[in-house]
Amino acid sequence: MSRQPYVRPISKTTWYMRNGRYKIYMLREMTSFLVVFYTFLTIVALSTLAADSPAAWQNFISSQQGPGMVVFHALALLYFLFFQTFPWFKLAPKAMPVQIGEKKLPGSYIVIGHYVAWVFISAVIFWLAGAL
Amino acid sequence: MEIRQIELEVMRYDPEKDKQPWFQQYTVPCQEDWAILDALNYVKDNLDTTLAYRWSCHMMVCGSCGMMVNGEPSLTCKTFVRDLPGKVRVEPLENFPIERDLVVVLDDVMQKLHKVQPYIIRKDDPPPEGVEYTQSRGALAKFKQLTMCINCMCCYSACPQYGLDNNFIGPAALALAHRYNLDSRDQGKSQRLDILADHDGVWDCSFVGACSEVCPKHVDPAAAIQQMKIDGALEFWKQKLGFPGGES
Amino acid sequence: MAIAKKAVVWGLFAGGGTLTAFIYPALIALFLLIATGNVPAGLQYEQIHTFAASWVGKAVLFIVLFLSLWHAAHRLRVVAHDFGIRKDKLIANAVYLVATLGTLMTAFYLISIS
Amino acid sequence: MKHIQADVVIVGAGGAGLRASIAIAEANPDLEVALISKVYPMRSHTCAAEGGAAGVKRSDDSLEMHFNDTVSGGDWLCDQDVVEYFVEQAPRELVQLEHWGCPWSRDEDGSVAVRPFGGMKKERTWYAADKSGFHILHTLFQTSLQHPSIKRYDEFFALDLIQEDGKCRGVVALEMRSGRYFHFSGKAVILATGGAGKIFPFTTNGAIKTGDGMAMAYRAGVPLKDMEFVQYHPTGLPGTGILLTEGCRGEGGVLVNKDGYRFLQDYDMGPETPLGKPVFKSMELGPRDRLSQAFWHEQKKGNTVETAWGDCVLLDMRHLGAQRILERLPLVHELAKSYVGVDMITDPVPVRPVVHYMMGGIDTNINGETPMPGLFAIGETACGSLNGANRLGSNSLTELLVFGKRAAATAAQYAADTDGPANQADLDEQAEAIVSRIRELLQCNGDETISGIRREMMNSLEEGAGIYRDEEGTEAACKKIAELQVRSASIEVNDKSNVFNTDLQGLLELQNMLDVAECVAEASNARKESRGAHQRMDYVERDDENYLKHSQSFRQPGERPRIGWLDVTITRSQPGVRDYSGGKK
Ligand SMILES: Cc1cc2nc3c(=O)[nH]c(=O)nc-3n(C[C@H](O)[C@H](O)[C@H](O)COP(=O)(O)OP(=O)(O)OC[C@H]3O[C@@H](n4cnc5c(N)ncnc54)[C@H](O)[C@@H]3O)c2cc1C
Ligand code: SF4
Ligand code: F3S
Ligand code: FES
Repeated sequence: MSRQPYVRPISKTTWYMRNGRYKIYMLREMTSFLVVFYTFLTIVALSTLAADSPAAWQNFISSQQGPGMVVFHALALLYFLFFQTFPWFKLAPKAMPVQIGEKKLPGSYIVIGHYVAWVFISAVIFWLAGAL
Repeated sequence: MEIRQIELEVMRYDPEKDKQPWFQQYTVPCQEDWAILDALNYVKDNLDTTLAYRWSCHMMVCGSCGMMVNGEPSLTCKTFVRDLPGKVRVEPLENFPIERDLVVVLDDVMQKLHKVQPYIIRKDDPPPEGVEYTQSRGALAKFKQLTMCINCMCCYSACPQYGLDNNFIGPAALALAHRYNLDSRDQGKSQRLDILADHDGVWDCSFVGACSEVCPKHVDPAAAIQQMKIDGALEFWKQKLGFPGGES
Repeated sequence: MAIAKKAVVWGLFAGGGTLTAFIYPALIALFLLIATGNVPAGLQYEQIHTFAASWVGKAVLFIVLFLSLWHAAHRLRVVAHDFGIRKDKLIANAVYLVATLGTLMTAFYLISIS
Repeated sequence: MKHIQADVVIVGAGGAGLRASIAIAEANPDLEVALISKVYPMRSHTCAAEGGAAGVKRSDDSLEMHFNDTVSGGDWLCDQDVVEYFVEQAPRELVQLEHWGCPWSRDEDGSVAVRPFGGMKKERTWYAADKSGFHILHTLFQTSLQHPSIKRYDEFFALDLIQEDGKCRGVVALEMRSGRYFHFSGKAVILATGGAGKIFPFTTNGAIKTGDGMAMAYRAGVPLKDMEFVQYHPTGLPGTGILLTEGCRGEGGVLVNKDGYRFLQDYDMGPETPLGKPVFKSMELGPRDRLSQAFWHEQKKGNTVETAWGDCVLLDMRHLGAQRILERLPLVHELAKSYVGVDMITDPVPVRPVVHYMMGGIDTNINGETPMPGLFAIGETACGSLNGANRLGSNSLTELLVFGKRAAATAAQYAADTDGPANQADLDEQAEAIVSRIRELLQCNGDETISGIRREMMNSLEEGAGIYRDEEGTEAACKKIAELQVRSASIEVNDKSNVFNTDLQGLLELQNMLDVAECVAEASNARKESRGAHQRMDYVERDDENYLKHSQSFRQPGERPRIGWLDVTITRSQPGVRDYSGGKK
């Protein structure tokens, strides 16, 4: 047989280094670590409430303070915004396009809608938390 | 017309001679309005008749001239010399086995196009011969963009999930399936979803989105796949809860 | 053939993703506030306890935490795959187990708050 | 050599080949169809068709009018029984495509929309924006996938026909990826290999349109009919030859010369029509032959615009507005922008006539039968005499469907009624001989090159058999092609590989093109009149007395072809005057 198709090797572990598009994708996917972290952090906070102990809550709050934590949370916030929240909004119109009559609603409208809702929801959360 | 010298670096592979691919350099005097395909044709006609590549229409519609141009899956008849640096690297589409030079093996994707049942499936009888379906412009607009796919397979070349695991049905074939799912004349959606939302179907897409970014026809397969995931999830519950597998 | 069970976890992933995108920036920002020492009034023990003890509060907290867990679990499974770890069954079992545990803990603590 | 047995072998998987294969599979799923194509089906050049497909649709239109437009458009060289059948079947076939999912553009009320086209008295061109052929091809391809009796052989290059006692028995093909030869035995063979525009230097046709089927039939002794009729499309992009569909003019685009003057009114197509309000069968909606000829005269008068790619006139669409252009003509908008850097919303686009379509082809009758039993031909490669001396835009796509289906039915019947070959060994021997011929080609050496001979062939045809012709020119072209035939024997194939040898393919295609070019030149030489797309400066009038006849080119190995003549079938329309003044005269 004269044919001998050549299969270019592809690294199963480092393929995403090949271009910027893939790297950004990997950074996006790794926001899941942050989600795990903050979810369990919140669950720990809940456990102190469940224990019905103001002291435990206070301990928890104190344990979260300090310059190290400030830097960590600040970076986490930026990372999360740029690699989870904003991309998610950007991609939303793809998953759920809206068509009115013959015309597709421009994706940008849906994206803007998401930002508006996000600002609103965040405001409600801050208000509930008494930070506003 | 202005002539610009381009260093063309072309991947070569002759299975009867080469153990693995290598690069050959050609210096091509390009006219300013040339596409990369014109440069390749220049090589073929004037410098090296042994270079193998596919092309036909030279008007972005037959889908045969997809190649990697400077690392990006591109239609070479739509990629212009004027937009590129003086050194251009042309390789066969990634994620496919190389048959010869710039020609890749497409058997796998051809089978996938077949597998997704890309034709009108009816439960009811169609209108009688000579009588057309009515389809509102809005109904047409729903799937119109998805009919634009020229099967150039650039998207498969860009999709890492397909590269990592060829079992994944992949962007163009899934987009094609969605095109029929959305067609008001079709009634095969739930039947198709049984295939598309099974293993190796839509779930293997992790929404990298590269497929849509490289698509020369703005088909947006990434969007189609996400929509099908929603359809698949709804259909799953519909079947679990025993609703008749009707059309939505 | 039939639709794979992945349809279920994907649904949770998508729901959770939307939720985290909207809510987690605010959540992280609150932790940031706490870290700087400016604990807002709503996060004093009394207030937060009242909130978590109410049915609305319980429901909100449960949905947020539950979906976020499953969102992250599914994504971690993909991340593992993308890093070349090809024991999908094992990974899936592990991440979903953790998500289940987290869900149970959340439920248990919420129920205990009164 | 690998041997494949099928009931019907179809060579070519463009619109015509696919339609035929589906027709057979639907009518009789037990018949094995081998569908051979040198490219994947969806790469076939049907995909390039932009404008649309003609079929009577509106109540103010009639079969009679479609018939008359076609016959007068063809300058009375159409076989009228063929036209009658065609106009009657056209609407049914277009609706059939609709049932298969073709995304035709729609009217407000949800019915399929139609647009005006050149040479047509009413709106009757069904379209899918400006990608009609593309959508037709993909619809057919996708629909064909549900028929297991259609076995595809993609990227197989058909070489030559096999025959026994004057009956066609199969075809030999080369599998491009492996270099293996395949002997396809079939009781019936249908050629659907498309046109041959690539024999000219400047064409809308894709790289694959090299007239392979015509050459195969010609070599097997089947005559090629009406080869002198080559259609120029008036609006090709300079440089690449990319087509700007007639739909541009159908929507209201106008042609102007360097002074901004709508020159068509000077060539019997006036009076000038209001801007943006095209009038059927006049000015820009005149037929292609007339428009292309008008360009030639303007060029001679020095009224054309000079561009980097040569002389052009301008296609002005600005008055249509951005919305209409982007909705109805998105592809041509993109093409003009990409390839000549002009945005037609804000600027007129330079255009010039470009070789577009072969009216001529393998001699067939209304059933798609060639004079050789067992051999059928459909689509652009065939000449069933629907198009006469000039094809009307948008009749060709419909022709693929109507006659693809009809020929399929005839071929299937023929296959069912025919026994296997009497002497298989003899057929195998023929197949071996074909393969040896190719193997020898690979051994050739000499200093001619494929691209060199090709260029000479193209230029000699352009000069001798272009828009306007005369004795001197056609004679010169005939001699030149004959010379090139000889010289092509000393082309060396540098590529010796078995795998995807496009060098060898290029040579085979060149040989086929030379055969076709030979017929074009000889038939142009022989027809001493002017009719439709064939315009002789030395015989400027139509001559119904002597030339209301189809030409037939018969191959004579080693000699120039013999030209024969065949009567035109006339049923109800006697030759008359072609009037393109919109009824104003
Ligand atoms: C740019 C353009 C625009 C057009 N627009 C219109 C329009 O608006 N309306 C209209 O009615 N008509 C239009 N036409 C004309 C029409 O599109 C063609 O005549 C028609 O598509 C031809 O179809 P076909 O099936 O005969 O051939 P094709 O579609 O060309 O297919 C030929 C097939 O034969 C195969 N083949 C060829 N040689 C070999 C071989 N040696 N071995 C194996 N297989 C082989 C090829 O692989 C291919 O599958 C247009 C043409 C062009 C070029
Ligand atoms: S979806 Fe786009 S990139 Fe993929 S095959 Fe179709 S046209 Fe090409
Ligand atoms: S790149 Fe691949 S992973 Fe999905 S979004 Fe596109 S198919
Ligand atoms: S050559 Fe047809 S798409 Fe490029």
